[in-house]
Amino acid sequence: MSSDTVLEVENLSVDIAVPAGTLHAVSNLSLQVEQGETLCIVGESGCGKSITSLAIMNLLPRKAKLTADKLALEDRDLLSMSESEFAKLRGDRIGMIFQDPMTSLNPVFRIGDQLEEVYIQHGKGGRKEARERAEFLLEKVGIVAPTERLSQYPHQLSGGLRQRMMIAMTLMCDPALIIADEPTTALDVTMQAQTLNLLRSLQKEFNAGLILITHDLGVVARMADRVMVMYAGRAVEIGSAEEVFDMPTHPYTQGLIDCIPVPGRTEPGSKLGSIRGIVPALVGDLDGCMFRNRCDHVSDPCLSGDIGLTEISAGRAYRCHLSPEESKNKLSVEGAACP
Amino acid sequence: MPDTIHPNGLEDQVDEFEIAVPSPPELMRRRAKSHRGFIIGGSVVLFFLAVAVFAPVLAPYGPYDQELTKRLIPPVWDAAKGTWDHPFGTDALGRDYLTRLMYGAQISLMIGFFAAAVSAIVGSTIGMIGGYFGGRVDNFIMYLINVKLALPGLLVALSLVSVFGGSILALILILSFLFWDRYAVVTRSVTQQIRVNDYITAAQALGTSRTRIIIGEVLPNVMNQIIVIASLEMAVAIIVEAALSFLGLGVQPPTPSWGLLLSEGRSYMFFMPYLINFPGLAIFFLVISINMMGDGIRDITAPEGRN
Amino acid sequence: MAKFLLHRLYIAILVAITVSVIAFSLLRLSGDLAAELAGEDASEEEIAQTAKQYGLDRPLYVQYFDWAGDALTGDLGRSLFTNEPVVEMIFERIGVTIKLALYAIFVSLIVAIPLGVLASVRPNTLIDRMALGIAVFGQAIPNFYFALLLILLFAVNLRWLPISGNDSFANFILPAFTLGLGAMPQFMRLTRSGMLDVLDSDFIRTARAKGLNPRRVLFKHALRNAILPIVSLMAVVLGFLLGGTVIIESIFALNGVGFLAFESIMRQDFPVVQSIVFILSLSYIVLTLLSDLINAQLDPRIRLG
Amino acid sequence: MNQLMGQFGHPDSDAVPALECRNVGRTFMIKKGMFAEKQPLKAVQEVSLQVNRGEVLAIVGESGCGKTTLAKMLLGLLEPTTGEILLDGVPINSVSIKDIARKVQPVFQDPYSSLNPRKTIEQIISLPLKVHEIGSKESRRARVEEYMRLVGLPKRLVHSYPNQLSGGQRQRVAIARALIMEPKIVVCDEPTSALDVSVQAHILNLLQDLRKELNLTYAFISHDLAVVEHLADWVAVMYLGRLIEFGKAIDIFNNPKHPYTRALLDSVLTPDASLGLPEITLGRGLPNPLSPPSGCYFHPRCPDAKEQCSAEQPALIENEDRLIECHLYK
Repeated sequence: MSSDTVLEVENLSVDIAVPAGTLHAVSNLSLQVEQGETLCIVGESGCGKSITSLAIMNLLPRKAKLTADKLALEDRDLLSMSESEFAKLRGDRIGMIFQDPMTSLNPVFRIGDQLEEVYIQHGKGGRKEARERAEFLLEKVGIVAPTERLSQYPHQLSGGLRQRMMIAMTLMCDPALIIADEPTTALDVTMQAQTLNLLRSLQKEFNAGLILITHDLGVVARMADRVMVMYAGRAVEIGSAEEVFDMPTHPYTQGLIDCIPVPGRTEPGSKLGSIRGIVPALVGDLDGCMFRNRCDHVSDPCLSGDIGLTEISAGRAYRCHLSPEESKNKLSVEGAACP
Repeated sequence: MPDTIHPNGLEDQVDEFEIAVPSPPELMRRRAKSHRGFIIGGSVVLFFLAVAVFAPVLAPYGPYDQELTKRLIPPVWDAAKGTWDHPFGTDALGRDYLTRLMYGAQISLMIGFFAAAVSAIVGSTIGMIGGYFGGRVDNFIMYLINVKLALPGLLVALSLVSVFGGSILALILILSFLFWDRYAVVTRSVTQQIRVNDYITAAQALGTSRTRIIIGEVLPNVMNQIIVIASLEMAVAIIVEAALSFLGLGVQPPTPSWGLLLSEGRSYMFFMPYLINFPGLAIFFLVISINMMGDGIRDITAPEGRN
Repeated sequence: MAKFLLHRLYIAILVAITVSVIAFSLLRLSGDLAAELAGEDASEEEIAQTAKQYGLDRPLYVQYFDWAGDALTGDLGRSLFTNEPVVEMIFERIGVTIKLALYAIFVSLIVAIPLGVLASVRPNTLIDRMALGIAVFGQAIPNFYFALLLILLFAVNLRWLPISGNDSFANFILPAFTLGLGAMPQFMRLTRSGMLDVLDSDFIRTARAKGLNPRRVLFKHALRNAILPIVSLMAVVLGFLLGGTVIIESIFALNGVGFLAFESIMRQDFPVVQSIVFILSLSYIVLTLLSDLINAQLDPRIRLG
Repeated sequence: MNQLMGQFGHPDSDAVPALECRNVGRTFMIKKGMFAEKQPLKAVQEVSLQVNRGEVLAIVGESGCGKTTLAKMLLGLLEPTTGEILLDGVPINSVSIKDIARKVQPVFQDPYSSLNPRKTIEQIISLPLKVHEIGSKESRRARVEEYMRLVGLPKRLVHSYPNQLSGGQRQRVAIARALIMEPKIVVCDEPTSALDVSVQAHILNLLQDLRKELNLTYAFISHDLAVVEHLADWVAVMYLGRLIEFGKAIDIFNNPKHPYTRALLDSVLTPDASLGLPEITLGRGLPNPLSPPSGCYFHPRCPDAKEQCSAEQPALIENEDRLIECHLYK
């Protein structure tokens, strides 16, 4: 692993006890994030993308059980850490931005207190330095009159502003890794692009790794250096943004791309591509390809056993029995049928 | 009517990954079966109910039968004086204590149930109306609730009982007056949450009358809460009835209300503690089992996702 | 903030007026006042005479305004039984009742809040079950029975505490404990469920993601939010306790307002009952106003909204 | 204004539009506190638009732009404070809510809150028939099954409860409930924005098919311009309660004129990895609708604002192929 690697995860699994049995929310997931790199994790609801982020943050609900071969942040082994050691890293080396800016800030404390307490808690300095840092970052996230804003309460701010506060808060201690879980889903479209721009430019400026979790393929395409597509708790396709969007190798990825109307590409009024069937419930013993009930290319090997990741090139892999050539032929033909 | 449009994928066959999600009634049945508190509480309540209903058959004596020669006989486990003729002993007038206790269950359950039911109907109606209509109607209902909360309930009840007397009907009505506000507060806030749901808007967009929306769409979603409160309020009503009778302002002697038994036994409690312990424990066990049942109902009917 | 409080004040005044009407009519409900005043053997004529003398022949609303006007100047009439001014009777005794209510609420809070917090932090563990058990017990045991049991145990068998009277602190221990146990379950449950809700909220996840230490998350970020409804409940319970002392004060012969109320009801002394109802209602209204004020201070959404 | 609408846009305007808004506005009186003066909140102002039978009218804009208020007025749930709404040329306020219900029905955004969790699918879909006292119990049952088939719901779900259905299936139930009254117009309020991508495509395809099959008119409220481009014949762009641009979808997407429309279109993130993030120069967020800016409501965020824009409110004028409210166009 190179010295620039911020986060390394190998074979991460998360099991959650539910009344019906064990829910395999995440299975054998591996990923790594480099300094200054953006990894987008994309998938639909229930695919395990948010659980993955909580697992990395060690913020999983009590009922969830985490196992992994390796979980390392800046070469520090997270698996062997006690909760109190881990807490020292959270907010310091690793920060997180949540989906709903309206509920993610504590309503009874001033914005300034909430920003400064991260800084003070992690021993970066006293109240005065914390205040200076907060004002500096508020200017960075494009907030005019930062001093006044810091003395306000969350309910006095709009959603867009609150999300910027969250971004500023994660940057208080200059983290190596930022995890953003659907950071713009709750925002208006015009605020979305601005917020994403801000997040990206600050991430590059602070040279932090960024894991961006989203269901929006548009956001992924525009933000990602690398993409990981998740389905049913598994990574089904990994690669650079160009590779994944221009030449998807997994039928699910192809299906997703076909599903969305794209101005200038899909014919208005035409039928959109779609994926039939339902998402599997991940309870009990899982066997075979999880996508087989929705896939048009099912053959015997899909029905049982473990389908491993096939690596095409460095950093490019997919989880399907189709060979790269097969997938290229079959999927591109299908893609052509849906203009 | 047009031909069927083939909707891309949703065939009538069951997908191999489809798992059976239980319907709300089925889910409740399953939870009820495995809820220990509910089962235990429910069984004890049923036991008390059976005793109350079949008291005339089960009880060894009549509730008012006195035998002055057999006063203050201790329970059967008192080795010296106990007798199987009166397993729970007798009171100061020589009445069989077990019999009195069994008939007491009738009074407690009847007053508790009807007080909870009447206040449920009144309170929930008020609450749903306030929650659904909002605005001035709601302001008025909030004002009513505030007035009710401000009044010292027990004191007002005591005064009313002293004015209107301690007939069972009067007690039921006075206790209902004491308890309607909890239903109103809860149903009001639940209705406010329900009102903003799109299925209410959809019903409105059909031109459904407001009464129909409240009864047909809102009530089924509030019903669980009403039942939960009702069980808890029934327990409180039983205690309050006993308290009123204990103070001599509730059911009048010689009616065998548990509160009255306690009050009568109080003079002898230093020497014959069973005279207060039997009725006291009877109230305690009935109330605790109703509470367990109520807590059980709350868990059983809770929406999914909460433990 | 000012608007919020003004609004609350407006409602409070409205409620106070209504309560005064109800208290007033309580007296009228109790029967023919003139007949009572005139004495048992009074003739029709004497009763009519008495009615005229006390102004009871006037229309009810006139009598109400008369009464309300007197009440505003601190005159709540005289007891039918002792002929003492009611205000004096009440103020002689209210200290005992306030003391008892405060002790009781102290007892219940000191048990309920730590227990509720612990139970919420460790749901479905032994401590949670214990807390629930205590709450269920407190809810189910009739306080008059519990009081008798305490008397039997601590006053009769152990002889540690006095059975009745109101001279020393020791007199208050058993009644305060009895009342406190009754109020405790509500606080316990509200603390537990409030904390569970707050601990489940997004901003607590944010606080944990910031790496704050768990104690700070719990006591600063969570409890501060969960305390808001507890403050409101405190006002309600305190008001309730003031009125709920009737039974306990009678059992322990504590000479407070509750005992006075009980005695007055028993001897049909309705001017006293009426006044106690009115004063207890007023104190409830003031208490809830106070709790609103405290909540507004604690919650910037109200303070600045 | 009415005259303007008459001349504008519809070469085949001999036909009476299925839905027409004439100068529609709705003001709410907002009271902040017991003694405060009521303040007017102009949720919708001077909206004029029309759509013909079988066409899709998209109403787009950000949250707080008044599109939901407009939708409620179209459904007869709110009365306009100014102007009038016509269904097939008949003013909506001249008929009862039940008559409106026979012509216009809604499909909502959130398939979880739009179905009563305590009722079975059959009860939910048949509610319109029951409220309007149509048919016997058996005939209602048959009709429910017919419409379930139409929207692609398997028959076995007839006695299921909403919690047993997937998001997509629930939205199909909502559509069946809307269609069982055989309305001419369906008001779709963000019908797919709560759904997963793969499910969204199913529902959009279904809505398309149903429109063709039943000759339905849609008022389609959305903030997703990619979906709007795909579906709509006409587009109305709203900002802070005002209609700022209205025209044929194809014209608006090819040549957006209003600076706000342009910004909205720029904000669409197509899944194209070769493009970076767009620079949006709107600056700050939406102003407070209780005290909207002077002049043109959009001028504080407008990159092309002139002096005139802060002083004078532009009027909705006809400009070539569309209606527009902006000082840049004459």
